[in-house]
Amino acid sequence: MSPIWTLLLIAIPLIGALLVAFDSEEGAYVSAMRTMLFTLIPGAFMLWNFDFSQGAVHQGAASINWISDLGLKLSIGTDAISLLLIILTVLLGPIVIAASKTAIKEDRRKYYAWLLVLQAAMVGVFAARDLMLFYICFEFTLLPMFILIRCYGSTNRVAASTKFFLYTFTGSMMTLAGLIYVVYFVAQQTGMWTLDITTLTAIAPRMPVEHQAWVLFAMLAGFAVKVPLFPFHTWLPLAHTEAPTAGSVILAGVLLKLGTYGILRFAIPITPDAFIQYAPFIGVLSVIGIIYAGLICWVQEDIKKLVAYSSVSHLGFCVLGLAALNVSGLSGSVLYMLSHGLSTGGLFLMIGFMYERYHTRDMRVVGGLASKMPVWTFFMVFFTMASVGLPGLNGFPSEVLCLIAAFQSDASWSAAHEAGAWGTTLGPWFAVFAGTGMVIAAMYLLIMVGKICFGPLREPEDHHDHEELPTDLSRREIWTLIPLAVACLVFGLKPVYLLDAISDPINQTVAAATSGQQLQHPEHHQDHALIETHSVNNPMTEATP
Amino acid sequence: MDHLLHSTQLAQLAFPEAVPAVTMAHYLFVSAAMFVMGLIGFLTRRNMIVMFLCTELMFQAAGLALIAFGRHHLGADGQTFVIFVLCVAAAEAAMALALVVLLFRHKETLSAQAWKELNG
Amino acid sequence: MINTTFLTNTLAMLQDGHAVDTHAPAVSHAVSQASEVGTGPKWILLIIGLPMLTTLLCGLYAMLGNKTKLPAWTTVAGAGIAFIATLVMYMSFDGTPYTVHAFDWIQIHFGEKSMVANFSFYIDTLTIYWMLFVTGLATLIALYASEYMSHDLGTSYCRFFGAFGLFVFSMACLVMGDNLLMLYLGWEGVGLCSYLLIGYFYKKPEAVAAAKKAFIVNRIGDLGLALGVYLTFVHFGTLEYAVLFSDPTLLGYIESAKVGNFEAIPAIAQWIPLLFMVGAFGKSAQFPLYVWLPDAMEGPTPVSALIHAATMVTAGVYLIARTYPVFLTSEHALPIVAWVGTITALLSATIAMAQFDIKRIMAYSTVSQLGYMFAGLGLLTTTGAAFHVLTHAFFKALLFLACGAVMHGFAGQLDLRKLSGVAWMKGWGIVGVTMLVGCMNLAGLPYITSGFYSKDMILAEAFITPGYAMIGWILVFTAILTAYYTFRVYFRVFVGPEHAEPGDEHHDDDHEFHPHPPGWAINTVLITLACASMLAISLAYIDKAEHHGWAGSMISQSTASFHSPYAEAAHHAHIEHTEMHAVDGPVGHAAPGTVFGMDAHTGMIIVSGLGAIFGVLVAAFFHGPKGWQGLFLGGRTEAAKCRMDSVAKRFGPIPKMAENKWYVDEIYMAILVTPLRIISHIFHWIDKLLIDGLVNLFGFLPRLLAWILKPSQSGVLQGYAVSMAGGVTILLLVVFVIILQGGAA
Amino acid sequence: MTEKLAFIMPELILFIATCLVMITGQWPVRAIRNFTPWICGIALVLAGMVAAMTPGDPAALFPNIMPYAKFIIAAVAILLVINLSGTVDRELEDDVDKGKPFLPLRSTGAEFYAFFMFSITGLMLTASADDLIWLFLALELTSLPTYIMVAISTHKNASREAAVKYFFLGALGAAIFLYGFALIYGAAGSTNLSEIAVHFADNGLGTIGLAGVLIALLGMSFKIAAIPMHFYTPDVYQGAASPVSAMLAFVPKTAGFLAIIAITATVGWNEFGRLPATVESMLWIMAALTMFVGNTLALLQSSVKRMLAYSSIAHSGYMLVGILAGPGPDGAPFYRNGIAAILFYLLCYGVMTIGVFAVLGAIEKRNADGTTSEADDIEDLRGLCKTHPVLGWTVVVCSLSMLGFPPLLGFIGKLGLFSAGVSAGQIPIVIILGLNSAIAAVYYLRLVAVAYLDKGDKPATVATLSPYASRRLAGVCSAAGVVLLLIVAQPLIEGAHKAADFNAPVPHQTDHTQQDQPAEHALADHEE
Repeated sequence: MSPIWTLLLIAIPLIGALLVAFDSEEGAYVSAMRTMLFTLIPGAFMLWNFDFSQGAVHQGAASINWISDLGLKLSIGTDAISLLLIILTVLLGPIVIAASKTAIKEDRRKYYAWLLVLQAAMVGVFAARDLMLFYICFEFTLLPMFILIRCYGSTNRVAASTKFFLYTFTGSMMTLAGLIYVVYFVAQQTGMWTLDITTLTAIAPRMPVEHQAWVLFAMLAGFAVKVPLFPFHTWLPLAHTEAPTAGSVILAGVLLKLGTYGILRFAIPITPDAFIQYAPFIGVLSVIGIIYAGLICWVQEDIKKLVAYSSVSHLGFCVLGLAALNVSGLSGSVLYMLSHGLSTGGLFLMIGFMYERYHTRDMRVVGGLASKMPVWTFFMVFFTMASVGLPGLNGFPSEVLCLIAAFQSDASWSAAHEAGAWGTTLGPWFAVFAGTGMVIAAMYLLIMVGKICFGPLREPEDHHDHEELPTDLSRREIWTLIPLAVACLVFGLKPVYLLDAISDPINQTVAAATSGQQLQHPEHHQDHALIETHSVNNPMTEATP
Repeated sequence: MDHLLHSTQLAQLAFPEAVPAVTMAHYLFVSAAMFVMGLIGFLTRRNMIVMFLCTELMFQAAGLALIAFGRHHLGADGQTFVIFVLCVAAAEAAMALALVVLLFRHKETLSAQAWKELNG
Repeated sequence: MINTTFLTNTLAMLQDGHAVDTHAPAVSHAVSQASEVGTGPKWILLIIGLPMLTTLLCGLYAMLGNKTKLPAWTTVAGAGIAFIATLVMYMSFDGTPYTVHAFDWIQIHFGEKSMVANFSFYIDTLTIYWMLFVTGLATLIALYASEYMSHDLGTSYCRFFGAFGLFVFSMACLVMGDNLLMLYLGWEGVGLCSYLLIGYFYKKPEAVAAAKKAFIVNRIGDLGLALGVYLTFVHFGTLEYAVLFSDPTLLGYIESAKVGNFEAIPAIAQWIPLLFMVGAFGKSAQFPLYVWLPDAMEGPTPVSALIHAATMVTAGVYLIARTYPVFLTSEHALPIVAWVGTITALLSATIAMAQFDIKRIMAYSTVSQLGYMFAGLGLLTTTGAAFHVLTHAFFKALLFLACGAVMHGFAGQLDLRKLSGVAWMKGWGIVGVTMLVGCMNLAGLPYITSGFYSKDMILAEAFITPGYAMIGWILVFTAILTAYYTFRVYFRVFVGPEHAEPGDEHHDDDHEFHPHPPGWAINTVLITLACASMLAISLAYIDKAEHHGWAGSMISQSTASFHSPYAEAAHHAHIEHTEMHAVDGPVGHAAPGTVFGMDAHTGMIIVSGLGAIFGVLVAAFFHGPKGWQGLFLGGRTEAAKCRMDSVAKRFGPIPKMAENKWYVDEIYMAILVTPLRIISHIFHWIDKLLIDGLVNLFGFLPRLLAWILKPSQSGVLQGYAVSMAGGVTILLLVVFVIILQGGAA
Repeated sequence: MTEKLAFIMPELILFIATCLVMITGQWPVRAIRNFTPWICGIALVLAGMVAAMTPGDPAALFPNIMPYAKFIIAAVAILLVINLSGTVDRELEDDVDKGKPFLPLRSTGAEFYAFFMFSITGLMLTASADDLIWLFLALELTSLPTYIMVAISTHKNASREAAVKYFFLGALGAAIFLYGFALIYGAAGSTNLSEIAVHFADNGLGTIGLAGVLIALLGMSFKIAAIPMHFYTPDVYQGAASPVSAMLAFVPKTAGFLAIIAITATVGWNEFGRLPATVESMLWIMAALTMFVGNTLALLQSSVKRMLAYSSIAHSGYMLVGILAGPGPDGAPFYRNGIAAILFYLLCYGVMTIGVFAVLGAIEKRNADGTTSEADDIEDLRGLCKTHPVLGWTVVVCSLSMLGFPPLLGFIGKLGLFSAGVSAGQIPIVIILGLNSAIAAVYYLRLVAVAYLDKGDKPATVATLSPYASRRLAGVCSAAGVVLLLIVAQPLIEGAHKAADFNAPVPHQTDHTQQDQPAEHALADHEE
């Protein structure tokens, strides 16, 4: 696969952003839409040309030296996982643009331009093969989102945007320090200051485990805030409720995944031993998050806040799967990264459409819309069910895999004593408690649907029909939703496509990460010279038991 | 401290006819005292001219130390340095007086306290 | 630079390292799949596909704004063809189970192992048995609904039949799926459909609440099922029945279970059935998770008949029957099942006695009958349970549909105090007769009803299996109560002086009320079902190869069959000691229990037969009208008054409590929901104040520091000078302190 | 001695230009007066080019620091000149336009530019200082002119107050580090930095030497506006005209850091790349406190100039991390070399900060009574991207860069400091640096938000362009620099790396005998 497609995916939105910025206020929407649709072409080509039999190989690799003294390269390349995430991003692009057509009334150029820039940055994050390039894109996504919330959010937007920016920025400064330490360590080992992720992940695990622990915490400081993992989640409901619809969709769809992606791509391969050591801790946090956030959802009156908290709860499963650190777990959570974006993104779209018509998100004021907006209700129920984790829709396979992973990670529970031969030791209780999340999710989501869709019709007193929009969903809005709905169905009925695609990289990650398990010798805790000798007779290959 | 004590003996060897009590340490003490006096004056006095004089005092304290050390090391560097210090001090004096005049024209007072609009 | 060379080696090794480990498993999995079950013809997929197709078509109709009965006919056709296909499947079944592969669903491979859950179907006699009545009843009830729902043609009509088709599809997946995840898919799918159909009248808050309750309570059960499924995979390493039931580990467990040596079985394995059980309790409305079913009657009657009486609620029975081998490995699972079933049966029967809403009465009777089935399962007679499922499906559907007809005719009137002598009204004859048939079956009148035979199998088993006699007696008592409340309904509503007050459901077409008797569709369905439930008797006799008749033979060919050593013993009159020991069973010795010295079956025929008749007579005495209609016992002259009214007073508050379902809902509300909600509120505030508060506090610290530092910028020259000099001094002091500490320069 | 002239060629060029400027600045002919800034500019360009070509001094502790340091000084100084031009004599020139005769006595242009050039010359001399005396003179030459420039930059009392504070406290600071120099000389017996270094390497710092070094460093903390001598900064920056503030942000800071590098170099970093515990601990405390004080106090400011003043304090704190990290072992790569990081960061900081100051100078606040006054309050920047997009975007880009937002120049600079700190094992201070970047984000984001994002409830008093087109040019140039220097970052960093290679003093073996030499001399004198 040639790198040109990836480059185009980054370049087209940027160029488009410029065009939009200098376009007329009215033409902004059209040209932004055009750009996003253009990006579908390279996206499709990537998908088409990608050799899934070599899923673990980073294909379409390209690299330009930028600042060699700092090891900075502009190097890109995608393996199956990043490819799928890129595709998700590209898919969401046109959708969010379409969703903003009537919602955004003034300052359209700025809005669409930054949306496009954000698109490019997100693709960059997933495509980056250079640590700093990753970090740069990772950080850069903050700015457009900050602007979207700050300028186009609702009443409390200033506080929300500031909190969002500062919280995540603070976290990622720690991450930067941690990553630089890793690079420095590798430089000591290999004598070259490289930011190439492959090299880093190959050498870095030689760190003594307590250094790994520090690095792990430093990385988590950034990634856990981004996910967000309990108790670092408080920025999310605020940001989600204040953000414009498109913002919420992107936030839920892609930006949150940067955190889990970071854990998958950096925390696990770079500090495997520490990760295995602290996995129960991470698992506990995620389980608490699942239940805690779920229960909070139950008492929300603001429907958008409810969905926001629900995605905190859902991503708990995702992190739990990562913490299990076995194949099913990682597959599950990668699947979750993909599917959560669709279902929750869909819910945010639904809410956005309702908000445009009623200008309130309070379920005490508005409700029983089924009689007035049947189509809207249909999609609402659909996406709710998807996010409840109904089998046959996208939420289910990932949830199952994450929970099974938690069980599996305790070897003693298998008759053959091999199912859990890999991974950390979370054990069944994690799965049991996380499982209650299913019930809670059903509870709050159905209550939400019951209030907002069913029962007698409730509308705000001063409600009058929207001047441009019909009572029920307009054709454009329906076409905005259909791709998501279809994707939900496909993911639900044929997750095997995705699972096969990501199987190689995930097996490799797990193998590499867990090969160190039996190598936790005391001399690991001594200075570099010893590690040197030690890690030479520590090939990463005796991985798969 | 070792080579300091050592050097006091040297000083005595150098000037047997000089007052035996006057040693390197004394010079340093005097210069330090001057410096501190200058500092205290600078901190306590309000009159800008006096304050400037205090800074001069501190400069000269340093100068004294330089000379003492120069003599101790029997090199010309110290003295040379002092010449330059004096020049600079003179330059500063010129500048200071100009500045003080300028300020006095605007506030009819020499008190440094008069200038505190900018704060926070 | 040894490091770099090492690096390259490492990377190289990494590459082929993974190349080895990922491509192997697919093969090994294929091998395990191919073992001992054949693959079947693809046309079987029709049974799954057609209902889905009808759903899609209904959706299409809705989009096109169809206003005719087309959706109904589509659904009837779809379900009908599915039924025929099932029949063909039954005819062509040669005794060896086989799987039909639709498409891959979930597969992950790690190391040598792999997790496979495909969208494919496992056909054996148990599946066929279930599918036969599921599709059959679906067809009939769709036909019935075509008329019953006729008053809201249009989108809602499409919505109804769309959900209907989706239900049949999910039920088919549940029953036919070849792995536990498929079962789970169907399981959740039927849950969804029941949610959608209970909430069909979405403008009624009660309907919405009931739907929500149904789904959520079911989800609690589902959690159990889900965990069970995961645990099965983690423990046995597979999800597919074909592999699971031939898994040597499992077989080993069963052997040791047969000889009562449960220590040999790891506790984890014994947990699996307990978790499945929870799921079954949820779906089949067993105590303590039964509360959703009565409320579910908010849905349209056909729904209640199909989903909440005949098919979906029997999914729990199916689950246990399907995974019976797993259940055998647990020391406690089956006894618990038996007892829970019994308690449920009794409890709901008592509630049913005190209800006035005839549909509710039927709902509680359903719960009660399901209790019987669970007791049967727990008593090691899957046959009995399965047979009762079948007969119950017929007569309970019949009863519901008859009640539905009444409801439909009298504008939603369901209160048995406000209706009387319906059978004598013009055009209601068929309803009256078929209702009678249904009641007789439910009451289990001896010899003439199929309900009697199926119930008898269970009761008898209770006495045959030692240690369960208590259950037996409770169930017999329950049978009497059942007969009573069933005929209470019949005597009150269908015979006696003609009287009818309209209900509150006025349709747009008729503003002044006139009862409109059922049309041809409803009548046909009622008659068919009546005949079916009578003919079902024969199933107990034909195919005597099994001593439990056709049902028995069907079950015994499937994995659900477990020949209870006692049943065996009871069957062969003469027992030799060798055999006795050969058939040592879970409870130890294989001496079949007896009733009054008689062999249990005969004993039960007498006891339960008499009990049923007694119950009917009591009902007649208290509720029956004067004259022959009341079997010359009753004395009711007008609709609302009967002997019971005065008697009930004697019991003080008890009838009231029974009428209020023993306040179980309230208790749940008090001890579960309210506390949880309070906790949620607490969490909400913790989140607002504590966690977010901490975040804001950290955000505030710099500002605080700034406020502390601000005075240092006083703007006074001397002030600055002092601070500078002070700072210099302090720093110097600090450093010299450090020197004194010994950190010398 | 004459070969040293080769090193100070750029300074000589600047000096000649200075003399020219003194004349042309007073010239009665308008055109020639207006040509004055051009002379400065051309001289700086020449100086820069010459500097780039000047050889290194192998004897010095940092043999190659001169060319690079002088080059970036010249480069930034050009920006400063563009920004400064036309700052003074505004009323006078207006009168001349009205037909009044040109009064040389009233004009301050000549002094202003001359002083500026002197200051830059001093700065360059600081870079080439290899001797305490030289260093002292260079530092004074750098700062003395700035006192006057502050005073005459505007006709408001604010500038005068700024000047008085700056001058007196500056004198205090100078006195302090002079005393430090004296002690160093006393301890080492030489004013030549290399020899001092050798001496310290041979027989330790000793109490006097230590005291000297510490006091000198503390005194110089005035120049870089670091704890404990930062107090003057906000007042002075606010009082002076914004172009002068911009100059103050760069020139004395650079001088200070060059001096600090020189002084710490005499103490030297040990084989683990650490300073002596005492010096290290003091610098550590200074760095940490400086960051926190600067960033936190900046949060409270509504005056942009004050805010930038505090941010410049904070940036000094950041750069001190580089000093702590030190140049690393011999031939250490860039990522390990804190000094290189500082040199590069100075360039980045100069460019970024001048951008914002230039914009401040380029707009004016229209008061209620129709008069205009210098824009200072953050509200004056509101909606700048709408009214004057170019200036607005300059503010946005430069403040994002100062916030260290990737991938802008500030981020690359900070990256250098981060990696140097981490690889020198200074993890805690690096984490503090990270935290402070986060704190700083608050007020930089305020700048961005005001200029670009927030509408504001009431229609803000729209800022008008000030008559100095040159300042707009300066702003745009620095904004462009922030972006474009990314492309050429590699050569710049290479330069910085080359400039910062440290030849550690080689201890003499025979020194212990040498120590007694003075004694023998003394005896000899005595016997004569």
